[in-house]
Amino acid sequence: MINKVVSGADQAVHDVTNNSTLMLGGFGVCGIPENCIQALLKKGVKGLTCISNNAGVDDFGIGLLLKTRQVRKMISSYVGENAEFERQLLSGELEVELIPQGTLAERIRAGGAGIPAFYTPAGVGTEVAEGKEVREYEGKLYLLEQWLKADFAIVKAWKGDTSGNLIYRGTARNFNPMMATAGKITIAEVEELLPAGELDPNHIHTPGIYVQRIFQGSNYEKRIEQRTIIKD
Amino acid sequence: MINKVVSGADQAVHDVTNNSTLMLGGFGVCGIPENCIQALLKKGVKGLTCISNNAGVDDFGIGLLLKTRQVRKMISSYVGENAEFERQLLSGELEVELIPQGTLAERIRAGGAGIPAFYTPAGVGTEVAEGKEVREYEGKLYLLEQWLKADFAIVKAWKGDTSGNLIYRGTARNFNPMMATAGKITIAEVEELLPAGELDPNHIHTPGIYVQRIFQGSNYEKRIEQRTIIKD
Amino acid sequence: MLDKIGIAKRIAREVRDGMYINLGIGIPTLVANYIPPSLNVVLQSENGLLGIGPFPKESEVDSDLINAGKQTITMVCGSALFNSAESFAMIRGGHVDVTILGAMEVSQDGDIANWKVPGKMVKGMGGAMDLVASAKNIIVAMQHCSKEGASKLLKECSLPITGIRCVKKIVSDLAVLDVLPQGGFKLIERAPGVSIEEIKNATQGELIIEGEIPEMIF
Amino acid sequence: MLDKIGIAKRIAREVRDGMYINLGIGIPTLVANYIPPSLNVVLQSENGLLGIGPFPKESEVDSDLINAGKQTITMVCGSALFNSAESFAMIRGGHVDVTILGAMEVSQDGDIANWKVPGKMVKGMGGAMDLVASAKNIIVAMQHCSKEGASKLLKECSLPITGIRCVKKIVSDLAVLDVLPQGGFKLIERAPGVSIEEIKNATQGELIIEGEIPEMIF
Repeated sequence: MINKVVSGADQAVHDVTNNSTLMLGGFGVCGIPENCIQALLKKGVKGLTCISNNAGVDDFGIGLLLKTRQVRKMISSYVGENAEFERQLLSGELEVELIPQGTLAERIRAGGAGIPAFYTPAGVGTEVAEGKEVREYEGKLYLLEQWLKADFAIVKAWKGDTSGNLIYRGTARNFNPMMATAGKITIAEVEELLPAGELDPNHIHTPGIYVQRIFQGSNYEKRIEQRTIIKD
Repeated sequence: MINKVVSGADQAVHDVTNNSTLMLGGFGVCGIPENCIQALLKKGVKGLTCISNNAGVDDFGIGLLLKTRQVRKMISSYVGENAEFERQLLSGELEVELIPQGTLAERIRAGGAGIPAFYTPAGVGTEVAEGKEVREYEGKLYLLEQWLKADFAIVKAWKGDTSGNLIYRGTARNFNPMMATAGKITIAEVEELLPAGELDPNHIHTPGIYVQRIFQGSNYEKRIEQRTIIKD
Repeated sequence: MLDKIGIAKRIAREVRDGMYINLGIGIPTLVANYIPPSLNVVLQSENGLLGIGPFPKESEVDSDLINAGKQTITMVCGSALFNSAESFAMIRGGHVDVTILGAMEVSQDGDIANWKVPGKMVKGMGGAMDLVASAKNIIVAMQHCSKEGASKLLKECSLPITGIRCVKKIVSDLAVLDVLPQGGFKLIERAPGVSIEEIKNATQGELIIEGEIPEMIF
Repeated sequence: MLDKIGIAKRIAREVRDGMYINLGIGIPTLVANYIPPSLNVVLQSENGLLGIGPFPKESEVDSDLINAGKQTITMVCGSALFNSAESFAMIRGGHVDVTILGAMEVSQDGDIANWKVPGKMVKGMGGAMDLVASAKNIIVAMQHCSKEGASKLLKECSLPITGIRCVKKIVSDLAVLDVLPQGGFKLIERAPGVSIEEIKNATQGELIIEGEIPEMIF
């Protein structure tokens, strides 16, 4: 088997340059590549275009890269509660492209699957449809949407093996598997890195063919945005 | 949880009528719904359109339904070695539509995913492209292909639970998961049927939402087409 | 008049045995609390889960298990996890039976506006555009009028819309209304203590009243 | 002249460390036997497996584990299983580095014909059209001429084609040739004992010969 292991986050992102397009896995701050975000902060690359469903919070996740003004453009479905984000957006420092969540997920899948365009009903008749082709199938209208690809896809998994196979956990899976397919270089950070052969081939969510670099991350905070509980 | 369990194959296919369109999972005779094929034979419905990657062999799989002339049309990527099939095709009794395997898989996925059409490079410049729209993306040509759906999708899984969640095994997975999403009614036969909660939610290949009927099959032959071995 | 809980309770009556349901943020989330336990239904969370359970106990909190509102949750027995593309394939493919969500405005043709207010910070549509463009049955939970008393059930939406001709039913603080395929809000029930006159005055779009309109009984 | 095993051995030399490879039925399947064990490569089977191992022992035979030729196989350590849509997503998306397959004809522009002979029973294209339309690097294993002595390396294919402008390299019983982006078969190596003259006579399409053409050494 092909060995994809790198020493850590710094080595994994060593060739990310200014003005790169990155995909970053996660929904809210659930399932985000915490270690790689820290390494990008440290590296200080600027002018990034980040494709990510959300933009983190003020002091965690992609919010950290916003604070240091490393991000030029966000491509997201929902940019949530983030005061610094709002300030940069209103001042024109930050560009934002909003895409319906299902269209975003499917465009990323299409990027990885070699499908340049597909029809979807989401956004028909809304401002999302502006400038897009519309076509009717079986009496319903659909928009033509194109694939999304990135220079680097940075994903977070639960378990991984040395040949790059990945298994996610719970709803931390979210956008990670599609993004893993759509990067020219795909970097995976995992909570537990195992020798090839330790993961059941039948349970693998992301086959290793999509992953160029893998490492075991550390010090995961795994922050919770909305801690909703009932009494014990 | 919603209970999808039916008593067996006969009940599962009770409302399949003449001239229905069926999707049947499997690659060659690996991962085919053996019990439902037997029930369709017994039921004797005719004029079926079968969407299946292959057409079985003379005395097993879909080959059985061909022998009894229950199939009007096959939609497949490769129809293999089947003498009766060849006879019916040459005599004009059977209609065959051949589709590139990846396009077939993606058209079925699209049918389940509400995507009426997508672009794919497979078949550009060949007779498969006749009458289809061609468009260029990033310097490469692509064909527009449409979704495929069926009245009934009949799939075979390894393990399933009462709420219709499915796990496949090995390469018996193949077309089964996509087909499960693309039937108006999806019928799953499984080697082992378990109470809801017995399958790890993280390992499920087909979520129960796609499955309307499930039962534990019996007497699986699981025939091998090419028994290739090395010396012990 | 119905309060938020009243709206949630009334919507819960629309739920049928065997349904797969997507609940939006806000009042729709509350609906889950009022679905009779005798009904077997499955709640879908568009971030990748079928089978949302109650909020966790402190000891059960799992940062890898959240709903689309980013709240910590649990899973019920028989759940399934999947990625975001699969989740929206499920939604877009019409496998989710009913979507319940909030709205700022609904038009008499069933258009819905619920994602953007000009002049205010735009946070994004999230999954709402996919949901309203895809679901077979869309029920909206909303206030009939703005705080200033302006109707939100309109001839045409004034806000940027989320989807066209998609809303099937509205449960507001004043009434239950069906949005007819040919257009128009058909009054089905009055909220307790609300007169037909009040509903007429609060509805700018075409209101259709046929026969006796019963008052809801809880 | 090379026999089938010779062709397979020569193609195996094109394999580089770290490659993901799809092998077609026939001679391409044999290539796996001659890849040096020092190279880490992964074989993809389009019916849903990355990491094809050797054929099983009698005691290891598993009816749920076959390759695209429907032969029983084993899995190597670190394998992954997936469905057919995912498998072709992998192929179409350019993640498989090289595809090795057989051909009935190849044109000097890189068109390939390998699925249909008019007048004969048509069995279908299987995954061949997807593979040739998608792979970054396509190597063809074929006989240079038909049994009747007619060239199969042509100006234009005479049979119905499987894909256009896709073949990068040909290993035949007579020679190794690159198909140039601007068109033409560029002779790279001669099979043992085969003269340039023989290759010229066996090639109907444009043959490009520059400098000394070495004979293969095994």
